[in-house]
Amino acid sequence: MAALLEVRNLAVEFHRDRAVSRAVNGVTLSVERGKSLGIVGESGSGKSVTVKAIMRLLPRYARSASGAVLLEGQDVMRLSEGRMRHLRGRRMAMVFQDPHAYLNPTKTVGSQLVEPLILHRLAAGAEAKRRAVDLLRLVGIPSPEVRFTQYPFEFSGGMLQRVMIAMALIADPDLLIADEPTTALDVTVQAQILRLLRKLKEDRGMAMILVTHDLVVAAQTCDEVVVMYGGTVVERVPSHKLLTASAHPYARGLIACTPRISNADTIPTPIAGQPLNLREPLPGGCLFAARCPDRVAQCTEVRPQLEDVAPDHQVACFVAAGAAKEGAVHE
Amino acid sequence: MSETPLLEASELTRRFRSRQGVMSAVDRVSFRLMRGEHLGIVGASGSGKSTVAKLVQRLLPATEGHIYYSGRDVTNLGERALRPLRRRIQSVSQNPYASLFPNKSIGQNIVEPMLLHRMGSPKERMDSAMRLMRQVGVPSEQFYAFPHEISGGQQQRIAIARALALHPELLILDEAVSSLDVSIQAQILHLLVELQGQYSLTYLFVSHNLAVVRMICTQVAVMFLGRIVELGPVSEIFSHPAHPYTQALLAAVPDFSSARPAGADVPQEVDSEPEPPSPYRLPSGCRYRTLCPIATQRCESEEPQLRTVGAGQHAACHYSGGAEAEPDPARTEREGVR
Amino acid sequence: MSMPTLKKRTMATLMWGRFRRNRAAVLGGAFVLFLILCAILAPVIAPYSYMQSNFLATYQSPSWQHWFGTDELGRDMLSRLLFSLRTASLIGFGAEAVELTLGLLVGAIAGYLGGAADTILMRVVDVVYGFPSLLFAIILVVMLGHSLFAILIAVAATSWVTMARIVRSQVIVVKQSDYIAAARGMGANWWQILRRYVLPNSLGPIAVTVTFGIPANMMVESALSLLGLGVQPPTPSWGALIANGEQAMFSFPYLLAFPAVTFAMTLLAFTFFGDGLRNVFDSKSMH
Amino acid sequence: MVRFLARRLAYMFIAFLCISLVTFMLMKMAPGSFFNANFQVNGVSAVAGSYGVSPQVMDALIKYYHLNDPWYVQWWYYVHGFLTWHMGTSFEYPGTRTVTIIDTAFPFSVRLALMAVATGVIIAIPIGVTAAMRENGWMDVGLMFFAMLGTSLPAYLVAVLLIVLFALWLHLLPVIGFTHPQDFILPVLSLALPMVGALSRYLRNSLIDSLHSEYVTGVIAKGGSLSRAVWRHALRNSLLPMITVVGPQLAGLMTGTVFIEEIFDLPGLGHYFVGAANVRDYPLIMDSALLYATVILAMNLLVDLTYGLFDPRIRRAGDLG
Repeated sequence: MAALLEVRNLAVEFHRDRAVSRAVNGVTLSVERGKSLGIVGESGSGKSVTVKAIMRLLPRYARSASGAVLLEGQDVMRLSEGRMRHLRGRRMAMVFQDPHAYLNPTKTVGSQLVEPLILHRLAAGAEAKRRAVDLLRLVGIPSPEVRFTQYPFEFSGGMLQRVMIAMALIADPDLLIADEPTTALDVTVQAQILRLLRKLKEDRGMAMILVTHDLVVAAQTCDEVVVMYGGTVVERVPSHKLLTASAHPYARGLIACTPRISNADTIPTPIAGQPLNLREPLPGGCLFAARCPDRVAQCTEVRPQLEDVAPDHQVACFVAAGAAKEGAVHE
Repeated sequence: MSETPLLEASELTRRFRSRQGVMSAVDRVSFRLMRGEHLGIVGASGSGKSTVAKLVQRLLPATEGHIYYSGRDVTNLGERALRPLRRRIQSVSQNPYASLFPNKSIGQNIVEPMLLHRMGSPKERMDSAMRLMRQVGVPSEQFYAFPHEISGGQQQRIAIARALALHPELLILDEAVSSLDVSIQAQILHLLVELQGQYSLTYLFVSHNLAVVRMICTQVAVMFLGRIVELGPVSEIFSHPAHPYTQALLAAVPDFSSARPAGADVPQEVDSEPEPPSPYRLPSGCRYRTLCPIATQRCESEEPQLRTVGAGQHAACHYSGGAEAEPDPARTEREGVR
Repeated sequence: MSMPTLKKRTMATLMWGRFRRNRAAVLGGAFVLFLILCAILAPVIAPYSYMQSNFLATYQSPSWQHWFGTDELGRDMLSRLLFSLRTASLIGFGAEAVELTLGLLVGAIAGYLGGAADTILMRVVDVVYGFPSLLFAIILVVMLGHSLFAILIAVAATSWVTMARIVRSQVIVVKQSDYIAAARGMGANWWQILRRYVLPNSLGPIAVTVTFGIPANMMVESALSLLGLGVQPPTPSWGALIANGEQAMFSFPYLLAFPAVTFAMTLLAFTFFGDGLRNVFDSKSMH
Repeated sequence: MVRFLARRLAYMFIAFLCISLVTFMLMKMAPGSFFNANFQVNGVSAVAGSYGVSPQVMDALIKYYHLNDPWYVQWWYYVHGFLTWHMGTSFEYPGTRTVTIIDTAFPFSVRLALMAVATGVIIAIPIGVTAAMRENGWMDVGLMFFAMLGTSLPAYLVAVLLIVLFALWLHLLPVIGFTHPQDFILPVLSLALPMVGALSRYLRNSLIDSLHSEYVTGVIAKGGSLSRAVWRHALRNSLLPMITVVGPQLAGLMTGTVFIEEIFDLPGLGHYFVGAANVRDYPLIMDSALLYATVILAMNLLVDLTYGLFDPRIRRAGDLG
């Protein structure tokens, strides 16, 4: 089955104040129709920049050095800005971390909610309002007619995030990208929003990308997960294997240091060292080599590429890939 | 119970007045914190947990109630009388960058509290600042780096080092690891455990992250809209939470054990978010009752008080644990009405 | 234990580094410095007396003897310009010093204490803010006489409220910041907090306001003298020179051009310098 | 909302009283008055003397102008006169009520100021928007350089420079006169250009802040264009704070016209005011000062009200209270 979205070797640099910051250094991933992909990583891993680059929402000082973003085979990085506008909101829509910041504070929620319909000439006036109100009801907002005329500041964070989700869905996109949609919310609300996202994805058969720093959230919400470090994908794994059978030392390290409520009597084992400084020239070999407990000589010389360790499971690590091959030979 | 608690809050209340009216950010909160114990305060945003931290640190005046430190009432001490006490209570806040002095280098930031309390000579102060830097894992060569030049994790280390410079007994950690990535968070948690042993510290740990509280603390207080709804030893509360709110809170935490197996469950219906009550217009009786799955008429008329429900475990619910747990006549009555 | 040799860095060095990159600001700053020197050294460097008339050399075009020409009384324009720079600087800096003192006092007290003190002081500021400032300056000069001191007071009388407002809002921002809470938690008393943390961290916007206030004061001074309400002749002032030049502009355009252009350049230099300062202190550029 | 308005109006009135009191005190404290300055200092007054004023007439005049009453009576006489719009007679122009002077001169100044503000805003908005949409491009840098020139030069200096350019070199526009529309071009431009500098810089910076803010990214993510984000969203939010800048600018212009009226010899109120101050024409000084103060206070109030009307947050809160 051909992927709906395919990203090949995407790289993004930021040039500012005569300094270069290498935010994304060769990301390859794909999502199929009706599937959901989680992108996890810590701050500075490039996960958020990657999805903003897919939507071409990066600020002007960002330079996409190389790579391709293919939406059903069409490279969106080569589209004119005018053609790109037809895709944004219509074929790919986005939900952001802080809904209060991503809505115009001086306009009613309703007027902003119908904007995609008007922009893409799908509906206007009463028809647009009817569809918006229906959608508000669908995402679980009580008395949607009243809510339609209210301003963003009259909503709680969780409520407003539902509005943002409705706004992303109103033009019926093929791909929904959610960038840390629950990070700013309380845990009880987070659980509700994640359930909502999963349900909407199933009902509408669209593809979804969920960006999060929380591995457990990704594992619970998505079909497949990619783990990012230093602007590269280090592992691509089916979500049911993420927490138990991940192969990359960084992914395993992340899992080990995630606090778990069920088994919290021991303090998690931290990953040694500091995160990569993307303002400095990148190391020649594996980006994680300096912090890696399994490092071998090869790691500091050659950058590992994603290799299959199992069907649907790829890792960019010499040691892990080697171990998998050995395992296969022994079998 | 003959030992004097290091910190005791008694019926502590803080009200804020605004355009919308008066609200109690903290409402009759009482707890005791023994030396060497670590109390975690958890709750959603707006539950008043950070206000409690500010109140016990005397950064905000309490509207009502008392704060005792080593048995001494410090609620109304003047700034001057408070000064020696401040040395013994230090804090680390959520946003290390905002709490470090922006016009001073990170080394000077650590020197600053010693300077204020006239500890040692300039040379001694600088030496101990460098020692602290190394202890929290920041190279002392970075003494003259400025807060905006180092990473968030490093900033938090410096904030901790600065708090330790006065050798406090009580360290208040207000969401101190919340803004950090997990790999850095784990490093800081290790550091906290290590320092606690070395300096024999007592922690008051405010956090919305229940898993982290479980790791660091011995006691936990769960807050909902300004009230403590459950209080007790971590082991008890996390294994069998008594209050419906605590139960909901624990159930919502994404956890490894509930990770989705392959080809997973699909939620059948979309639940709408029940709006928590406005702190300006609290419901009568129990303030959690509008969200509570087991609320009855009694909850509407009578505000539950904290009462013992297990070994050292207290909950403010009419129906948790103990003798009153069996169905109440009022409840059946309500169901009858429906 | 051995002390590693560390290179001491201060905030000032960081800021200078940032300021230096803004070429327009450096140029503006250099020009401001040059102007200050000229104003101080005017009696030494002026080739002629500013009041010595020479009826044999009236309306002379610029030449090697008189770089900027001479006026209707044969007075050397360069000398008069230098001395009017002196007048403008005295008023510009002097009035700014008054404004800064008053503004710091009122703004810091209102912002730091808050409550009733804040309400009362800010009501006073609001009232003064309602004053038609230029008219008020005119009344003051007419009533107090045309001495330098009277003009200085007239210029500063209403403009200090701008400073007071900026100081107040800055103090409030700083006061509410986490690091002040941290300082209180360390046991710093109010004086230590004010001196060690509030003031140093409020300095940026105040310095910027001062930099923009000085040319603004110069503008008021020259405007007053344009109306004939400035310092009394023969003491030269830009406004008077410009008014004078305007009358003869059709026949002797240099009489208007030199003072107008020097004045404009002075104001510009301050603006560019102030703009550079603002960029340095702008918290966003810190990251 | 009504309570807010009532409170603001009360403050405004108190401020008005304070201003009138201070102005009055200053006038009184100053050495010399219209009459004794003219009699005792100059011997024979140029103005009063020309009417052949005898001591008897002087007494009558002093009585007429309440000059021997206690100060607060005199003060109240001015304030009451102003508030009821029954103002007294000018000293310098005896027989002419200040109302008459104000009635002809003030609308002139107001018209000048309003034309300048309108011109300023109309020029500033496209400049600000253009610069913001090309942040740090050569267009932005160039426009902002000229805006900076505008902000750093006072109106009268701009006037002088414009005169040199248009009248002296190009012989395009008249310098003196106030009857034909083209007579107003230079005065209005002189007042408007410094304002264009300030406003366009302000607008550009505030627009850039908006353009960097998340909600503009939100609009783009929906499929909106940059210009839609600017015109439909960001500009609206930037105009709001710009009101706080325009208000004081307008108030400043009201007094700023003084210099322009002097340079172009226009019969505005500022022109009369300068004359009145020079000869201590108390009634005219008081009344025009009070008028200007009222305008400034009203302008400040208007700014606050507009702000409340535009910001839904304040508007909704107003509903509650």
